[in-house]
Amino acid sequence: MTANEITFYVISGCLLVAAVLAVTTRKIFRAAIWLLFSLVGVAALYFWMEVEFIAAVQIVVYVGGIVVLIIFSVFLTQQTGKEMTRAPLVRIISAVFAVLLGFLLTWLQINHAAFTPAGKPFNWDVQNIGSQMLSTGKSGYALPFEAVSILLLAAMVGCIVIALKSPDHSSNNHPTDNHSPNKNNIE
Amino acid sequence: MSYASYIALIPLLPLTGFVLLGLCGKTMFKRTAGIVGTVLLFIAAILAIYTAWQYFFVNGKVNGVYEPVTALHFQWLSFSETLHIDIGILLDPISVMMLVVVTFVSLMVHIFSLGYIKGEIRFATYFAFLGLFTFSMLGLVIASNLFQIYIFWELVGLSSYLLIGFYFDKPSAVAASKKAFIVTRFADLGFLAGILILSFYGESLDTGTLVQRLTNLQSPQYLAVTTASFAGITALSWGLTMVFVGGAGKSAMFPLHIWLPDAMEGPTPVSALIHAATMVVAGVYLVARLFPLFYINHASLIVVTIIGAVSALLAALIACTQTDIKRVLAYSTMSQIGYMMFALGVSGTGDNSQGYTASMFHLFTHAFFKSLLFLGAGAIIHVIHSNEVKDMGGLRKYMPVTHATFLVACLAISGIPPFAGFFSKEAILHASFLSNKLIYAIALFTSGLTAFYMFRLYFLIFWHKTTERAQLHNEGSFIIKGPLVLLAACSVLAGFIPFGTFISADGKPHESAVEFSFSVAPVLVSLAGILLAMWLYKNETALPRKLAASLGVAYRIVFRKLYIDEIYLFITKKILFNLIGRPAAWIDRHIIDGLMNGIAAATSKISFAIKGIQSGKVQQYTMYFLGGVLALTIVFLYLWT
Amino acid sequence: MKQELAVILLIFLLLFIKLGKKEWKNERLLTLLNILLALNLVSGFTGNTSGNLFGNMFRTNELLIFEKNLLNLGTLIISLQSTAWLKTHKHVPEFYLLLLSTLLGMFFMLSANNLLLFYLGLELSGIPLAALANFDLEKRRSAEAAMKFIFSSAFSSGLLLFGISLIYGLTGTLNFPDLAQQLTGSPLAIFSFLLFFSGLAFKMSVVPFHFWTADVYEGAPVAVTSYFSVISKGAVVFVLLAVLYNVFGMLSGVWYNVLFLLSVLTMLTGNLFAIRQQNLKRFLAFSSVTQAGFLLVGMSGQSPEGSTSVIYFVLIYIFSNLAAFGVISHVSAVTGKETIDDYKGFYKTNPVLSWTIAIGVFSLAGVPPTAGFFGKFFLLLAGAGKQHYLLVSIAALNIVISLYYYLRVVKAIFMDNNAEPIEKLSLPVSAKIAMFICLGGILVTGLASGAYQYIHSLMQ
Amino acid sequence: MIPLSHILFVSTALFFIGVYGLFTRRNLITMLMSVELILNSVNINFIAFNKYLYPDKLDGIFFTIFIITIAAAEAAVAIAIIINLYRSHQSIDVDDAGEMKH
Amino acid sequence: MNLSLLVIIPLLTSLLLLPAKGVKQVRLVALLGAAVQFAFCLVLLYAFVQERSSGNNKAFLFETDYSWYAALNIHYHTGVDGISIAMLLLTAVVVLAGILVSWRQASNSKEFFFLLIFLSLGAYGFFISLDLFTMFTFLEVAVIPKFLLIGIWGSGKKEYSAMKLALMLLGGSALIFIGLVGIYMHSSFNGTHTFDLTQIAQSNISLAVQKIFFPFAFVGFGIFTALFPFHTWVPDGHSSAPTAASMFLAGISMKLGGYGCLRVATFLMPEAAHYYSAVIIVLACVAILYGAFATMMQTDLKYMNAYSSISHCGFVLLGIGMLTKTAINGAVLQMVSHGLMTALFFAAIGMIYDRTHSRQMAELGGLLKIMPFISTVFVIAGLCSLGLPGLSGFVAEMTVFMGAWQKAAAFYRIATIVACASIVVTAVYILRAAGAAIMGPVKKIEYNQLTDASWNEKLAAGVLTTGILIMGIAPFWLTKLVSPATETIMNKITVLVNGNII
Repeated sequence: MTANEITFYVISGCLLVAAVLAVTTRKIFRAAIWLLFSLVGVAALYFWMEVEFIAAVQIVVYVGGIVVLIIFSVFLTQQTGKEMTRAPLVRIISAVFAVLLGFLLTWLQINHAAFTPAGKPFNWDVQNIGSQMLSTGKSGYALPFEAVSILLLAAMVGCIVIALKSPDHSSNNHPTDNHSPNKNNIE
Repeated sequence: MSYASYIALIPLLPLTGFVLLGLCGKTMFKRTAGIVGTVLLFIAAILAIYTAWQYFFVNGKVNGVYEPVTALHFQWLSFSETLHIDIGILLDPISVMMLVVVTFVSLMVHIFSLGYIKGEIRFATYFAFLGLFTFSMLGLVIASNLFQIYIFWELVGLSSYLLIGFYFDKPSAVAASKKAFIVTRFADLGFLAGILILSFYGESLDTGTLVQRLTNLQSPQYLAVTTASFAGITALSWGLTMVFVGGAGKSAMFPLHIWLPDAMEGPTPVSALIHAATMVVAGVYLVARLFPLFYINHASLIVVTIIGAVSALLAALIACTQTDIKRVLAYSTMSQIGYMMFALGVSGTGDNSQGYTASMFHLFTHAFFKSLLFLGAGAIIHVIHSNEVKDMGGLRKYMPVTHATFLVACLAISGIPPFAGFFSKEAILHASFLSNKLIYAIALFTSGLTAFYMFRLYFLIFWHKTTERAQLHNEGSFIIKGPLVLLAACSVLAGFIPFGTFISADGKPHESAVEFSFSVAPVLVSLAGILLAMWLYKNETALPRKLAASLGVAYRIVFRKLYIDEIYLFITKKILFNLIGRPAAWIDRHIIDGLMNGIAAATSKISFAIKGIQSGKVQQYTMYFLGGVLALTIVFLYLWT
Repeated sequence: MKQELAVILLIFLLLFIKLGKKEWKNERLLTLLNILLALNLVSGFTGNTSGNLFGNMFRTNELLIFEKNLLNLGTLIISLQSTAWLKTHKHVPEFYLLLLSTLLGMFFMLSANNLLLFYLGLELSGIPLAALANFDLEKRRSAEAAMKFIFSSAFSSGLLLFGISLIYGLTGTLNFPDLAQQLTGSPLAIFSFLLFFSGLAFKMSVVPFHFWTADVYEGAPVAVTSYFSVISKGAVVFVLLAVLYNVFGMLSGVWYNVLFLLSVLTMLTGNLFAIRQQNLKRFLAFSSVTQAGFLLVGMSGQSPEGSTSVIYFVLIYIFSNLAAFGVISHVSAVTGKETIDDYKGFYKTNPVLSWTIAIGVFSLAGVPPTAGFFGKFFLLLAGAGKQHYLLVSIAALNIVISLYYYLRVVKAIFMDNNAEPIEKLSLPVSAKIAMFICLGGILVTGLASGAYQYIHSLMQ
Repeated sequence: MIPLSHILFVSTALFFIGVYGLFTRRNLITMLMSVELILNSVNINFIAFNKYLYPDKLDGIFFTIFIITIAAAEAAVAIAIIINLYRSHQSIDVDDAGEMKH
Repeated sequence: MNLSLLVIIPLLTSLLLLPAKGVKQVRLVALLGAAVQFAFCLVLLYAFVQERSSGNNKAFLFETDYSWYAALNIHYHTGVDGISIAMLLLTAVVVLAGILVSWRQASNSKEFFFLLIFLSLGAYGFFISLDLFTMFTFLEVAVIPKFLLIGIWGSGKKEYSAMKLALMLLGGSALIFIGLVGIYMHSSFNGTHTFDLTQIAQSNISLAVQKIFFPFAFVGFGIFTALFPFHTWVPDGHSSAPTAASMFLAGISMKLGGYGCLRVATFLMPEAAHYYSAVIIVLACVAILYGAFATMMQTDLKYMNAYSSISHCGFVLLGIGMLTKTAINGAVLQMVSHGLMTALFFAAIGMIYDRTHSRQMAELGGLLKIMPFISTVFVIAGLCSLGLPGLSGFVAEMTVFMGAWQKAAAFYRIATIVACASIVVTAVYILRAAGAAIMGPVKKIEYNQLTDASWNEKLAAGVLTTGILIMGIAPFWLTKLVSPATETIMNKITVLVNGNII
């Protein structure tokens, strides 16, 4: 087993363990940290695959952006030290069952497909990515780029509208709702 | 030889009366409705008599027989190339005779009704219905097509229904009208089935063609109808028996007679017309019309004979015990029609067709004296306002004309010479004597009974003890008395018509063969009956009661009309309503409808049962999502490939 | 591309309005926007060219243009209908901005000739919608709806992406025409197809991927609900149609069975859940689930007639659903009443609105002479195209079940008595215009065969 | 040389770990974290396929970049919604937001 | 003769109703519309007879054919034969009478008349259509107005009944739909699928296919015409409906089913009709007798008439099931007759109900004294129902019996006799109803204040009664009208069936 291989297994192992912990630990802050580790692990995997650019993007966006965002929202909404309530046992059991079954099925299919590597070296460079990203010709990605920019704009506007506390309603701590909770049920 | 010009008027005139009086009788003919109806009928009667004169005496015989003449004929409803209902007018001896009888009796009843029904609010309606009846009856007798008979058969049933229920606010009248219609309708079902059977094999609905084809032993139709069979009985027997069932219903033959006594709820003149003289003999007329067919089918003829004889006897027995004047007359009618029936039953054709002639003869004479009896009873009821004989008595002093005519009628029905009944009844007795001694014995016995119960009635009404009611009123106007006298005259004279020369089974005339010596026994029997009645009922004595008591159970059974009504009631109420109707309605509402509703209810149940799936928890939703994908994967990768 | 550019133009216009100093009054802004949307719709019909752009990543043809016009039309109607609600809303420009970006997303999705653009379009039409669902900012249910939608949608796009990644792994291309040739019936291809399909089926509310539908429809503002049920769904139907026929054509044996199974499930489940709903929005949600089932029946026909009938049905569905939703939206905005019981006796006070709902509902139910009848008839006829009658029979019976609850609404409105019926309401002008468009559409589209013939002519 | 299937194993495992988290976490923010895991697993797939199978083109890489971007946007909107939900429900427990059902 | 006028006139009428103001204008417009339509139908009859007597022997006359949905080969194809003419006349008469009867409809009269007219539009369109799609469309058009009419203006448990009726009828049309789709898919004319009736009739569908789709089409249409056991909408629907709607329901709507059974199911799939004839006959006989017995137990007049409709419509199905020319003729006659008779019956019951506010036989009584006109109408309708000669019922029933009797096998014989037996039961329930409600003593004193029929009611009853009488007294013209059309159907059946058997 080469060092390369060992590195892979170590990274993968850490990544998966961190991921498992991220979805099982009962302290939310720890969960966020495990998630961070897991995402870093993914970045490491990219490094291992020699796709450094993506690894960088991964770290910048996820670690620098999303995880921070998550942690902020944790602070905004929760006492960090408190243990989270566990889901009902039935749900956990069925989730385990469903997930295992799903994994099994998926893995069976993937394994069965027997992909044959092309055996060619993977040549990419940032410049290439950059020029393709803004090219409108064949295998150019200008249009997706524009689309995603609109998406980001829309998401931003949406976030502002939703998350910003409107000053007029600051006093309104008890949201009103026209419906009593059970009105939609006819028993 | 053209009859069409005026003969169609005979039925159409009463119809005009019906339409005219029915549509605008209330507004236009408030008082004159009766006059209008009567005048129209008067014209019809004149035409009928003229027709008879022309038929029998002007046109006369062709090749020694009176030819059937189809005076008018058009296709009314076509079923197929061979089967179609034709409306037509067929003149032959019996239909011409019936024309006369119907129009004449109807005219008498019309006139009588002018007095009888006066003051009634629905005066116009009454005459309209009478018109309708007369029209239907005429249509029936002149029918050339079997289905035409059926059509008018139903229509006379309707008129009967309407007239019985004329006093519609009396629940008993309503019930009686209902009963009459339903019982006859039941019988009509038989008639209809008979028509279906005969027409299918005979491939025609025309009476003449049918008779001609099915009596021709070489015709394919004859072969078909005699070879086809169901339950071991040939189609011909089935068809004729079924037709006879229809006739028996209309003619109140045992056991379909139960409607007739109840039908007396109608106005008495109506009873005289419909339930004595005309409609009830339609059954006899029907059998006579198809007589050649019956004749070749011995089985059905036996049925006719037996039913006729049994009816005659039973009705006479029951009549002896009844106290309602009209009911006695009703049973008497039934008994007399029984006579006519078995007379047909024992008849042969050709030279042997005495029974046929006798039957028709009796039909003819009976029409006069029985309507006379009813009208007499009507006159009495008009005065007494009761049907019960116990309210009458000693009326001979107060109602002399009625008394006299009633006596004539009683003598006529008892078969005392020289009244009309004597001749016709002797002919029947003679025919049965020649054919079957048992029938003859029954007939003779019944004849005695007839004399007994008629004179029982006579003595109870006109002699016996005078009641208070009897003294209250006078006899009534000329309008009431006139028809009585006319009919009495007919009852006396009708017997002298040489009937055999006009009517016989095959159209060939034959002389009446009754010998004087043969008549002795029946007359004696009748006289014995009369004397017995006189002894028991002329004065008020305890004898009748004692006699009844000594007869005990037998008397009770007869008094309760053999419990036939109760049996019917049991069948209809308990079986039809409770065992079929009610379950049918229940099943429909609860099982079939319940099934339909059940489907809806089950859907809604399921809907509620599965609502928990939509739990409102987004994690479960995602789990279902994954579950769905996995299930699809399993199905399409492993199961459904 | 012109239609997309027009929408982008509008988006930027809204951005400037929002960022600009001038304070716009809602009424004027709404009028302006409605006019602009109308212009947008009109312009969509003219001067379009077919062809491919951006290195074949983007394609357009007459059919796509027509489909986009339909979506434009629906958006315009919804906009006209929601004035009563938006008049008092604080974030009108943002609302429209988000709405139009989702529309743009759908356009991209429709025109995508490439999985990446397709995916982006899908997300662009999904993520802002989640924000829109939350636009009743003070309502608990609105927040709940948005949350349910974003998580369900995230999960579904996760599966979809996984499927796309496998497809990519199998074929090495993202280009639709290439994919169509390379995707064969290998198990992994089928598996990745199922993942992909489920992601779209989610948007179309196909059972068992429909669970979000009712909750989101109920919680979201009515305008957004209409948008969900008509535009979003319609776009996905168009896309699915194109994708199934063009990309997964080689797998048609598989997806016919998938459609068969899911359409039966969808119709049944939608019906069974709709039967006992009290809340009208929830009710319409399940009814739209059922309609999705019928659409699948038509899709399974695999013929030009099948595609035609599906698109035709969407057109009719826009009119019918919006006719009903339009009134409900107004009533909800003015009185806050949304349950069927509230609508008892509605006919006594608001006959015109009652008839509008009734006609809409009849059209949804598929009763002639409304267009819905024609739509359903042709869908089912197309579904029988391969002489498979079982599916059509099941669908026909489901139509009967669905009639029960549609008629239940009519019954409540017309036949039931109510001590306190909803008071007399009058629609704003814009909503009236919308109403007439819808009713006109319902009555004309079916009886005049033009629309169907036109769509059919595009199917070459 | 690590076979491709091992990398795919990792990504698949990561995917289902994320799914498990999404199924069982009651805290909305942790659910969001699970979603991120799911998206990451897809990214790994894309990169791996691109590198090992189709090194000629950069489709996988681009897809990944866009997924990351969209993940960010999605996360942002989701967090905004969560915050709004928290404001109205005073809770970010997913089961507390289950008013609408049946 | 442009047949489309039959659809256009009601359409215009209903459109004219929209701007009409007030009850008076509304009902006037409705009446005018119905009268014009009636007149047009008479003109059509005249033209038809003229055309036929001038030797035009085409199966359908006055055909017009427009392509509608060209892509699916759907046409708007109209044309009439004798059967359709009879049905159109029936519809026109019933519509006219129905509008007259509802003259005093006060609440929401505009919508009421609108729906009535719209319902009739569906019926007219149905009867003139020669394209299955068009036909089906018109059939469904006629359903929803019934639902609304019953639910809004009905009485009793109206919502339940309306719902039940609508669901069962639309369930029926779902079955019809399946049948139509099957026919369409297996028809081929010049290489394309077609909905055109005349073309399908020429493209012989294989027996195996017919066997599958005939039951769908037949049962589907059968539900409309109260095929046992799918008849349960009939009692509830009819009894809850307002008078005019009851008349339309029983008089027109149920005929749609019978006509469809004949024109679509039997005509297009004759071999299957032959194959299934025993089943049809058994069901029809059950409906006839069992319906009659169930009728006997009803205490509510409307229920009684509704149940009797089940029994009477059984004759239609029996006639069709027997597959002889006479029997099919009879089925058509029975449709016309039952339409007129039952409409008259419902009209009379409605008039009684309007005055006494009761339909229970036990509560009524002696009405003949208080309202002689209405009572007479009631009795006439009853007599027609029990098949009295001189009224239409007799003609129709006898034709069915005669036709049924043409089949000599014992099974058919027994079926015929069973059907015949119903005439007795019919008499029982009709007389029972008449005896209880019309005759007898007056049960309530306040009834004595009630008035007899008003002019509009008299006119309505008069129109229907005239129809009944014309048909009852002079049936020959009607059979002459219908016979050639049934012959066309029969020829097809005979040829195919014989061809197969031999």
